Amino acid sequence: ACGESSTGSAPGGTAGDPNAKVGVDFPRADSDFWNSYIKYVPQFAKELNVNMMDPTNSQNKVENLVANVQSLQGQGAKAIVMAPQDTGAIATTLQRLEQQKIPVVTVDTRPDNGKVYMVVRADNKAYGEKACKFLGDKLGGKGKVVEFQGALSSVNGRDRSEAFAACMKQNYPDITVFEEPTDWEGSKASSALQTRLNQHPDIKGIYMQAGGVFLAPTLQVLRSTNHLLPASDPNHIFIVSNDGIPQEFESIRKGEIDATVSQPADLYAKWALFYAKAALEGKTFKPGPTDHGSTIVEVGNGNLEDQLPAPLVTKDNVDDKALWGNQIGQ
Amino acid sequence: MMSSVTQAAAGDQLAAAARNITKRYGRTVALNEVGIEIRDGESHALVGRNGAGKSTLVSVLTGLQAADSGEVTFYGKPSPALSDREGWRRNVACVYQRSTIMPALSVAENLFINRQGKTLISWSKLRKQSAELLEPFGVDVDVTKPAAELTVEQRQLVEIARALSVGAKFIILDEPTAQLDGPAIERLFERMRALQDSGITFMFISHHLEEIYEVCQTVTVFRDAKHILTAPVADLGRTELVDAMTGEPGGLSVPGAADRPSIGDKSTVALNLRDLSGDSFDSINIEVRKGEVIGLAGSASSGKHQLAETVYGLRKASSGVIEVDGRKLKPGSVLDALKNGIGCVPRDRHHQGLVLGLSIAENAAMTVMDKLGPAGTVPPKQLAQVGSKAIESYDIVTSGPDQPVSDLSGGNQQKVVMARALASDPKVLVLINPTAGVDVKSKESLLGVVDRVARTGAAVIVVSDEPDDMRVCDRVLVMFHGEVAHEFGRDWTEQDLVAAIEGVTEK
Amino acid sequence: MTKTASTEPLSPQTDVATAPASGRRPLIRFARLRDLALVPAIIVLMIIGAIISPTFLTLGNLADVLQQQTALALLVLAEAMILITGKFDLSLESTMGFAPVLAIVLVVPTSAHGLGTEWPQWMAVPLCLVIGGLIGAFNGLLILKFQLSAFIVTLGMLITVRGLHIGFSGGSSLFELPQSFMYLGFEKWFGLAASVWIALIAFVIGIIALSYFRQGRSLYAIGGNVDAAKAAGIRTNAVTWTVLIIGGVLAALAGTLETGRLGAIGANMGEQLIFMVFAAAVIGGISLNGGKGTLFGALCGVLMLGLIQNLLTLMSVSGHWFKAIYGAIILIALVLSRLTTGKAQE
Amino acid sequence: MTKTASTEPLSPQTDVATAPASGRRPLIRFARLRDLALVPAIIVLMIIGAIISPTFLTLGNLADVLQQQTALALLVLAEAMILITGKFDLSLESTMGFAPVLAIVLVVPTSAHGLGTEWPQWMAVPLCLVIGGLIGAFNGLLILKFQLSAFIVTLGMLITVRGLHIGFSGGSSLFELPQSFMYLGFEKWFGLAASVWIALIAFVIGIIALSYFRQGRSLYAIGGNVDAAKAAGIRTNAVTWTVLIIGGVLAALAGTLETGRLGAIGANMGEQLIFMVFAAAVIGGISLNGGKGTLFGALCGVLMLGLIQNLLTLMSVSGHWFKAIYGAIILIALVLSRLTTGKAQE
Ligand SMILES: Nc1ncnc2c1ncn2[C@@H]1O[C@H](COP(=O)(O)OP(=O)(O)OP(=O)(O)O)[C@@H](O)[C@H]1O
Ligand SMILES: Nc1ncnc2c1ncn2[C@@H]1O[C@H](COP(=O)(O)OP(=O)(O)OP(=O)(O)O)[C@@H](O)[C@H]1O
Ligand SMILES: O[C@H]1[C@H](O)[C@H](O)OC[C@H]1O
Ligand SMILES: [Mg+2]
Ligand SMILES: [Mg+2]
Repeated sequence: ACGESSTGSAPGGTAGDPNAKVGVDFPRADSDFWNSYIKYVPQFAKELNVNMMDPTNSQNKVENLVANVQSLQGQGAKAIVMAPQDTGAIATTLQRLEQQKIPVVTVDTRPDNGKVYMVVRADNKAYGEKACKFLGDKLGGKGKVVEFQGALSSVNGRDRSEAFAACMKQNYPDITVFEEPTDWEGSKASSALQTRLNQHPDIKGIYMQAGGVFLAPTLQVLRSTNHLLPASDPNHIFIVSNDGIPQEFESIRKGEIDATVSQPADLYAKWALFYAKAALEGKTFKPGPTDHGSTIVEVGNGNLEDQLPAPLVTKDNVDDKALWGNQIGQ
Repeated sequence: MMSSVTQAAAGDQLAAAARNITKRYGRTVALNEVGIEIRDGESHALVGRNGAGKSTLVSVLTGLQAADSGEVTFYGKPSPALSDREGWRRNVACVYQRSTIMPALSVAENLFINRQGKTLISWSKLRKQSAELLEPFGVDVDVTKPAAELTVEQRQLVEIARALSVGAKFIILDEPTAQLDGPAIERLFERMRALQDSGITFMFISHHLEEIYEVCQTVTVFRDAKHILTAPVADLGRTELVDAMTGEPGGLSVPGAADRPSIGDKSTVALNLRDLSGDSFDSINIEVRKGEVIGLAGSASSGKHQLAETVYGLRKASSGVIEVDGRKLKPGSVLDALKNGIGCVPRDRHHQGLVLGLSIAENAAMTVMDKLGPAGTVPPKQLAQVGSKAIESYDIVTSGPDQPVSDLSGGNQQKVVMARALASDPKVLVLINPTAGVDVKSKESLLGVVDRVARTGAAVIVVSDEPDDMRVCDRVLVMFHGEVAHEFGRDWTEQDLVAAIEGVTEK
Repeated sequence: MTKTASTEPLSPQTDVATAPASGRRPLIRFARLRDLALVPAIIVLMIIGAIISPTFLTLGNLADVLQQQTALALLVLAEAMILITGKFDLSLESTMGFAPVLAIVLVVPTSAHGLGTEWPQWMAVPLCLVIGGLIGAFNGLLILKFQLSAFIVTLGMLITVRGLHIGFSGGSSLFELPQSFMYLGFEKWFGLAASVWIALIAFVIGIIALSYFRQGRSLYAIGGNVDAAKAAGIRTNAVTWTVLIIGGVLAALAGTLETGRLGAIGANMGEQLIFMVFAAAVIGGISLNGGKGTLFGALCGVLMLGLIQNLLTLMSVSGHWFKAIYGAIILIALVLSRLTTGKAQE
Repeated sequence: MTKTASTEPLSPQTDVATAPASGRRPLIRFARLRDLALVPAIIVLMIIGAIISPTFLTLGNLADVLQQQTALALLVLAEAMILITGKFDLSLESTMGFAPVLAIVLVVPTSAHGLGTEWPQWMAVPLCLVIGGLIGAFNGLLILKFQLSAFIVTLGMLITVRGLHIGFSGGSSLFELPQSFMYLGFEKWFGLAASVWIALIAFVIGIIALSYFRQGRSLYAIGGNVDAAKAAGIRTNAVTWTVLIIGGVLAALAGTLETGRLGAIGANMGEQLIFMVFAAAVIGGISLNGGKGTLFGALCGVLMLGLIQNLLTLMSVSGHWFKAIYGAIILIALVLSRLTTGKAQE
């Protein structure tokens, strides 16, 4: 990969054993997005020749993640791939892993504190901005928009919410945004939307921060209140989603929603394993564009983040075969 | 208000006094300006009909409830603040009418609750002391067992032993004997007398008036929440006492079996127990004819309760047959027993007798819910009728059929249990301690009910420790160690009975 | 939980205890005073709502509140009956998610996450209800036959059944559902969501059964004192088992309605809902000790929670403080209803 | 006046013949039979673990299991005491998260999410414990003075306190923590995590207090029959209140240790833990009805859950079926312990 420097000082004491064991922890088993990731990981492990141990699953709980990492380590893992959903409470674990010279790659989220070898992520602030710009343009800078916020206890939910709010404030001050707290729960989003449509029948846009949980409930409310109108209709509600699962693409094709951000489940899996192996080989990286269309940026603490491309998908590019949502399950 | 008799001679100290006490529960006035003065060193009886307010006075005297007005003093000093539980406990110990046993805790710990030790508890010492404490009462149990495993009687004795051992100089016993058999009562009285000799003062509540004459010097009568009189026991005849309690002249007449025509062999057998064996009884053969009342007597360990409970299906027989009108009952099925016309007053009203949170009507109708309306409905009117009828027939003191049973006084609760047993017009009635805690007048009416149903042809088994309850019986069977050891006709004497119960007579 | 000495305000009768009263009050009531405890709190909420937002008192908004609460309402109905019988069921929330999932994977083709059985699509709803009933029956088996604690059995089942949900669905949301399965949760009858009618009917049946039928009354007896109920000839185990099974069926029905409302079954459908179920039931006057409370009271509890949620949404309370305010309002409502009825809670 | 009746109960050395059952039992019994119920299940788990994975029985692994369970253990200790007293506390899990957060924002600079008070850093730990105690005291106020149901009060507090946590932390994790605050959860003493020692000491103190001290024994009396306890001279409200406060302090302590272990406070620290707390306590023989169970039993419950979790991780059970298997094992363990002790559960 580009941005890679010559094989230099190894981050771990294990340099030179690219076949050492790599431990992988999955964050949860109850989300469409993560299910895709879970499917991709073993696939790319084989492709990239990574000696992956049996993966563990922390069921959305940082306590489990900590325990799982301890046990992976106990069983001989020399590099770890994880996706902490709680980005603070992993600090001590990272510190310990660093002391023991075990490189860590985090996926989807970046730790608030502690040293990791590489963060494989996409720019979640950019998600919020893209959604904001899309809606702002479609609405011509005015109107009312409902936003289903992810859990504010997750860095992703916060990044998306803050970026969306900042962008709206700066670029479209005439757009009113209703921020609905949902804790990533579809049923809360459904109730909030119903209430809001009653209060403001002239809602013009919706931003859902995770299509995996909000897509169906949103469509169902719109269907029952006769708001599911073609884009040509003056009362059409513009919807931009996030995640890029196949169902969202389906809805874009049908004209039910207008756009989504494809968060690359496939690339998350691929590059996470790639970097884990690179770490074992003792490679190091530095900021700058990569050979796979992404950029490595320095995100503080001396940590590097490979920000993978997360394209906005609209009717125009929804059939692009390169999108993971068009490959999975086919 | 206080009758002049209690104006104790000057210098005689009062161990405890309550003056002008009023206590309401909602609109029910449980105590209406009553007073009581208990002289140091005496045993003072408090009597009155069910619901007269005796237990309410007890809870005021022990600081469990504040009176709405009035004052309580101990040895001339005002009572401690309500929150100062220690202070109350130093002044007065009590056996409450409602059990204060903690079933999950060991017998030993129940005896020493909240005084297990000042610092580190020594359980072995406690065990030893517990065993000593129970010894005079003849309770032979492993004190490390949870109290839940005790019989009702043993639990009562544990409560008594505890109250007597706390070290207070004033002790209240609220119906301590209601669940005890003869010898146990005798042992209790021995202890009381010994303690009284050493300067302990007692307030004693009982519906067994003869007990009052046996252990008390002074008696106070309450009626309808009011103080009626206080007098030396020696000055008050039994009839006068009953008149004071009931408020109407005319003594008591507990119905005797002799008033009924005798049951010959001509009457058909209603209940037939053949070779019945089960928990604590063996090869029992009993026939009860229609219209016949059978008494089952025996000590606590005789197996009489277990036998009665087996008949009603509360327990399963290990072998043998129970037949009602020639039909064999399904073993261990209450439902089948009920269907075949058996009604029952279970032994412990709080355990199997009542659902305390439900109304009188609902409790009384519980066995006949299927008969109130069509298609399993329970029309409120019919339900209310069952309740009202129970209140009338058994003279229940209450504000109405929809009052929760938990608000009734102990004796009145017992009447509800009786009503429940009889609601289904049973052909066979099994009564276990039916008059426990019931006042003399009500006892008369309850036994009157027994007499009445017998006359209408029902067969009745009465299991009881009270000789009074045996008077309605045509035959009394005495059980000893699980077998019928003795049988009396209507002509038994109390002495014969006691001797048989204790197993000292020849068969 | 508390075993406080009750200080029940007594009869409307004269002031002397010895006057036995004839039943002037109705014997069985939909609701006792304590079950109406919430009415003042609900009225206060209504007034505040009307002041804060003109939308609040519109028919449309209230109809929505009702629809949003149907799943919760059905679970509360189930839980209330189970609690009255003196038992517990924590697994209802998992049943609500799993019963639809299993029913669906049995009927849809493998391409849509099906198991390959592809049973006829019309079977989806009945299957779902049966699965719910079976889960209830299994709980009953462990509780009644093995005499395990209901709390802990259903806690184990809460985890296990949610696990089966994730296992069978592969953790993903099920989107491709038979139309028949969506019907009840989506359709409107007479201008009101069908699901609201269904929940209403279920409550009416429940209230009538628990007020006017022997079997229904027996729940109170069993919950109040199971030994006394047994001694009165009530088949306590059979009744309790039936209640647990009905509970499972109602949870499955709630799952069906919720699926129709949300348009898909997420892997965490129903998650954490059990807390709200208990909140509604207990706020509504159902005792955790069994034998006490009415279904009408429980329904009031559901409505109150729904109104609070709706109000906070209309007020656009900030996401960061939403939970704190929500919890605080619940506590205030509790204190309010405690002070208006003057009755200690259990 | 003869003065025979002394407060001291009968002297221990009279000669009376029948002193039944004194010497028949083993001398030291921290736990009764039903509390040992889990020991067979734990042994079975150990054997299976040893067979399945060579790592399992290593000291390192077992030490890790212990450390991972410390927060749960302290919450279970708190909940067990509260349950024995006949009360309930659902809010412990929120307290565990919020007490550290509030303590921290009071001491750190605004740049690190602080409130601007910037109190001295050494105060963080004591402050945290005090906050925990205050939450417990507030629960006690509502439960004892307002006579609200403990279940519903603490359910309201569960939501409110979690809401305050999110509100004060702005939803983000706090990671710039004073070193003093991390010490206890991070350090090792004699080769074992300090937190393990602390939890162990807390349990030993609890076990001794509840076995050998009058005040401790009074928890059982209150939980068994509060009226009878009152009658026996126990200041039931004072004791209950104390227990609730201690519960809050223990939850805050758990939060401190967990913060040190994890290196930061996530916005959902402790979330959903309360289910596991109840599971451990009830599996360990604590009755939800109060008055029953021992702390030793509860500790066994904690260990069992920890071992199951560890075992499943070592077995690399697939994520999708993890929960189902976990739940099933809990149910099996329950049935097992039910069959080995032959005692019905409550
Ligand atoms: N907690 C309560 N709530 C409402 N009413 C009560 C309560 N306790 C007692 N009462 C009423 O107060 C009156 C007096 O009851 P109390 O228990 O003092 O009677 P008692 O003389 O002890 O009767 P018994 O001989 O049957 O024990 C009764 O009418 C009873 O119904
Ligand atoms: N009678 C009892 N009631 C309740 N708990 C008991 C009883 N006897 C023992 N225990 C329990 O058993 C444990 C220890 O009891 P044990 O008899 O071994 O005490 P001990 O320390 O040996 O006493 P001692 O100092 O008198 O020898 C305690 O935890 C206590 O809870
Ligand atoms: O972190 C989030 C993830 O990126 C996706 O959007 O689903 C919800 C969350 O898990
Ligand atoms: Mg009384
Ligand atoms: Mg010893």
